[in-house]
Amino acid sequence: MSKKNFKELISQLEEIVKELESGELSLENALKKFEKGIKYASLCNEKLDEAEKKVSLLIKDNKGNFKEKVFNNE
Amino acid sequence: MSKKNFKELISQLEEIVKELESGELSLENALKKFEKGIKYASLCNEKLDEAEKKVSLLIKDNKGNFKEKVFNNE
Amino acid sequence: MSKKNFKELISQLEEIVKELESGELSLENALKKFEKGIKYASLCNEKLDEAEKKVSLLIKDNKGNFKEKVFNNE
Amino acid sequence: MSKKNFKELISQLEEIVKELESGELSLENALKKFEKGIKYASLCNEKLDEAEKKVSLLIKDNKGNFKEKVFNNE
Amino acid sequence: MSKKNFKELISQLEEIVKELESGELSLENALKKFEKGIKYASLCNEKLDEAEKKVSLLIKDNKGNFKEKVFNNE
Amino acid sequence: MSKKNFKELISQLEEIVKELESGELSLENALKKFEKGIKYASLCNEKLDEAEKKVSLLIKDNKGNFKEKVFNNE
Amino acid sequence: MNKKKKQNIIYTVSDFTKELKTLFEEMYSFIWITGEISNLIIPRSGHVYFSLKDSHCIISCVMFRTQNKRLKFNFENGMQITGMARLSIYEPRGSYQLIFEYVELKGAGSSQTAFEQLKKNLFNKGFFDEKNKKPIPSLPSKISIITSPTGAVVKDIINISQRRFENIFLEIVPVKVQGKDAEYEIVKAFENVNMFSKSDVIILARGGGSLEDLSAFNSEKVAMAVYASKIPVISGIGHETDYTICDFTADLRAPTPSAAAELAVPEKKDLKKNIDLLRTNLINNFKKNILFLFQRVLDLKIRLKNPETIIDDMRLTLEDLEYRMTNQLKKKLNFHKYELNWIKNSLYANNPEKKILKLKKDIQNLTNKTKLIMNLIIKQCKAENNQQKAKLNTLSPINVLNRGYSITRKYPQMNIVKDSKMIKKGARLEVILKKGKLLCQVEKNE
Repeated sequence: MSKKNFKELISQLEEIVKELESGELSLENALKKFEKGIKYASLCNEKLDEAEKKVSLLIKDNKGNFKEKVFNNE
Repeated sequence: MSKKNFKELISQLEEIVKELESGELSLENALKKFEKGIKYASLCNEKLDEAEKKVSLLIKDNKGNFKEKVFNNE
Repeated sequence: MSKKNFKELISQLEEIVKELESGELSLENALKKFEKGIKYASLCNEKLDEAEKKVSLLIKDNKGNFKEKVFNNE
Repeated sequence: MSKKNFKELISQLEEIVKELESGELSLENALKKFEKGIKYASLCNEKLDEAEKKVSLLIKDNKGNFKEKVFNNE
Repeated sequence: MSKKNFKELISQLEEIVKELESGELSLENALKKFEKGIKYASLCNEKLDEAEKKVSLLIKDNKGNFKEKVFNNE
Repeated sequence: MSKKNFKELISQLEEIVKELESGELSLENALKKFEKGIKYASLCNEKLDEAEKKVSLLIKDNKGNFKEKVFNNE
Repeated sequence: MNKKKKQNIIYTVSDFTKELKTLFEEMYSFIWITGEISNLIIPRSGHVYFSLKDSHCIISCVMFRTQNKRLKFNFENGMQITGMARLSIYEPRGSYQLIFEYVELKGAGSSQTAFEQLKKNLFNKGFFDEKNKKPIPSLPSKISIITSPTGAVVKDIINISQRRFENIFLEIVPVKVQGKDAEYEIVKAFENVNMFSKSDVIILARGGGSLEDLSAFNSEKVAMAVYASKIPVISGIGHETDYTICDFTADLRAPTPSAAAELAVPEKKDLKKNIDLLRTNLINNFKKNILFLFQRVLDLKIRLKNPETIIDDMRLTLEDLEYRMTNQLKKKLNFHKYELNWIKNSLYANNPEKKILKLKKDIQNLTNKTKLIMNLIIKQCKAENNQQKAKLNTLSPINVLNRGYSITRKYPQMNIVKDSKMIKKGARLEVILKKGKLLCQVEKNE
C-alpha cells in the first residue's frame, strides 16, 4: 500500500470521505473504510514528513556548501 | 448466529417485530420469537459497542500522532 | 394433556363452555366437562404465568446487560 | 552532468522552476525535480566560484605586471 | 601567438573588448575571451616595450656611437 | 645606401618623418621606418662632414697637365 | 596617354584648375612674346599691370616691382614691346596672365638686335628650356668657380661659401672674363672642369660692367659651353639688372656673383639644424606613435570588461531561481498539508460514531417494541382465558345447589345416584352441597 503515491492516497482518501458522507455504508463497511481512511491519512502524513525532511536536508546541504565555498574563496 | 452481520441481524429483528405485530403467532411461538429478538438486539448492541470502541480508539490514536507531527513541521 | 399448547387449551375450553351452554348435557357430563374446563383454564393460567415470567426474565437480562455495557463503554 | 555549460544548467534550472510553479507536478515528481534543481544550482555555484577565482587571479596577475610596466615606461 | 603582429593583436583585443561589451557571451566564453584579452593586452605591452627598448637603443647608439658608425659605414 | 645623395636622403628622411607623423604605420613598420630614419639622419650628418675644407686652383702645368694648386686668397 | 583615363574622371573645379596650372605653367615657364601695351595701370605698390594685344587678341600681364626696377624705360600705352615672361594661371578666377621677367622696347639698337636674335635663336634651340635645366645639388661636395682669380668677385665667393659651409671644397678655375680671350678661356674652362674636376656644381661669375664688358657672356660659344656642361651651372654675372645669354642658359641664374655663391652653397648650420630637426621629429613622432599605442592598449585594457559583473548577474539569477524553487516546493508541501488536514477533518467529522449511536437507538426502539408487543400478546391471552373461565363459572352445574339441591354420587365410581334401588346398605355416597361435600354411608334403603 505504501507504493501508492501521494496523489492516489489523497484521492482514495477523498473517495472514502465521500462514501462515509453518503451514509449508505453498512456498519462493517463504514468501519473498514474509516480504518482505511485513517491509515491512508497517516501514510500521507509520513510522505509529507519525509518530503519535508528531505527538502530541508537538501537546502541545508546546498547552503552549507555554498557558504563554505564562498568563505574559501575570500 | 454471531456470524451474521449487523444488517441481517437488524432485519431479522424487524421481521420478528412484524411477526409479533401480526398477532398470528401462538403464545409459544411468540415467546420463542421474542427470545430470539432479544438475543438479536443484544448481539446488535455488542457489535455496536465493539464498533464504538474501535472508532474511538482509531480517533484517539491518530489525533495524537497528527497533532504532534504538525507541530514538528512548523 | 399438558402437552397441549395454549391455543388448543383455550379452544377446548371454549368447546366445553359451548357444551355447557347447550344445556343438553347430563349433570354428570356437565360436571365432568365443567371440571375439565376448570382444569384447562388453570392450565392456561399456568402457561401464561410461565410466559410472563420468562418475558420479564429476558427483559431483565437484556436491560441488565445493556446498561452494564453502556456504562463500560463510557 | 558537470559537462553541461553554465547556460544549459541555468536554463534547466529555469525549466524546473517553471514546472514547479505550474503546480502540476505530483509531490513525488516535485521532490525529484527539486533535488535535481538543487544539484544544478550547486553546480552553477561551483562554476561561478571557479570563474570568479580565475578572474581574480587573472586580474591580480595582470595588474601587478601592468603597473610595473607603466611605471617603467615613464 | 607571439607571431601575430601588433596590429593583429590589438585588433583582436578590440574585437574581444567589443564582444565582452556586447554582453552576449556565455559565462564560459566570456571567461575565455577575458583571459585571451588579458594575454593579448600583455603581449601588446611587451611588443611596445620591446619597440621602446629598441628605439632608445638606436637613439643612444646613434648619439654615443655616432662617430664609430660613421667610420664603419665607409 | 651611402650612394644616395644628400637631397635624396633628406627627402626620404622627411618622408619617413611624415609617415610616422600620420600615425598610420603598423608598429613593426614604424620601427623599421624609424631605424631607417635614424640611419638616414646619421648618413646626412656624415655627408655634411665628409668634405675637406680647401680652395684649390685648377691650372695646367707646362706639359699641359692639370695641376691642383692651393689657391692663395690673399 | 592618359587621355582615356582622364575622360572618365569627374574633376572638381579646383582639381581641374590645379591640373591646368601645373601643366601650362610648366609648359610655358619661359616664353618670349611681343605686342602692344594697353590698359596700363601702375598702382603704389610699384607693380605694373597692363594688357598686351595685337590685332586679334589681348592678354593680361604684370611685371613686378623688382623686375620693373631694372627697366631702362617707362611703360606707356601704345608701346610695342618684346619680353620674356612666364604663364601664370590664377586659380581663384580661372584666369591666366603673363608675368614678365624682362621687357625691352621693340626696335632697340643693333647690338641689342644681335643679342635679341641670338637669344631667339638659342631659345628656339631649347637652350633656355626649363626642362633642360639641371637641378642644383643641395649639398655639393666640390664647387668649381669659373671666374677671374683676382678681384673682389672670387674673394666674395670664397668668403661667402666658407662662411656658409666651412669645410666646403672650392676649386677656382681662373679665366679671363673680358677681352678677346675671355670667350675661349671660359669655353675651355667648362671643358676642363667637365673633364677633370669632380665638381657637383659650377659657378660662372663676373662682376658688373657694360654690355661690351659682358660680351663674352652673351656669346653663342660660351652659351653652348654652359649648355653642354654636364655639371649644373649657376650664373652670377654683373648686377641684378644685367641679363646675359649665359644667364638664360645657365641652370640657375643668380643676380650677382655673391648670390651665386649663396645659391650654390647651403648654410651648413641650416642643414645641420634641418637634420637635427628631422631627427627630433623622427624620434618624437615615433614616440608619439608608441605612446599612442600604449594609450590604446591601456584604453582597451580599461574597457576589457571583467566578467565579474557577468558572474554577479548570474549569481543573482541563480539565487532568484533557487529562492523560487525552494519557495514553490515549500508552498506545495504546505498546500498538501492543508489538503490532508482538510480531508482528515472531513474523515473525522464523518466517523461512524453517529451511525453507531443511531443504530443503537434503532435497536433500543425495536427492543422496546418487541417487549410491548409481547406483553400485549400475553395480556390478550389472559383476557381470553379469563373470559372462558367466567363463562365456565356461570355455566357450572353446581349452581342448582344454591337453591338447596344436592348431588349424590356413588363412591368411588362417582356416578350420580338417581335411583335408591341401585344402592345397597352400607354403600358409600358423596353428597355435594351448596357449600362443601359430604361423604356418607347408606344405612337403609327405603
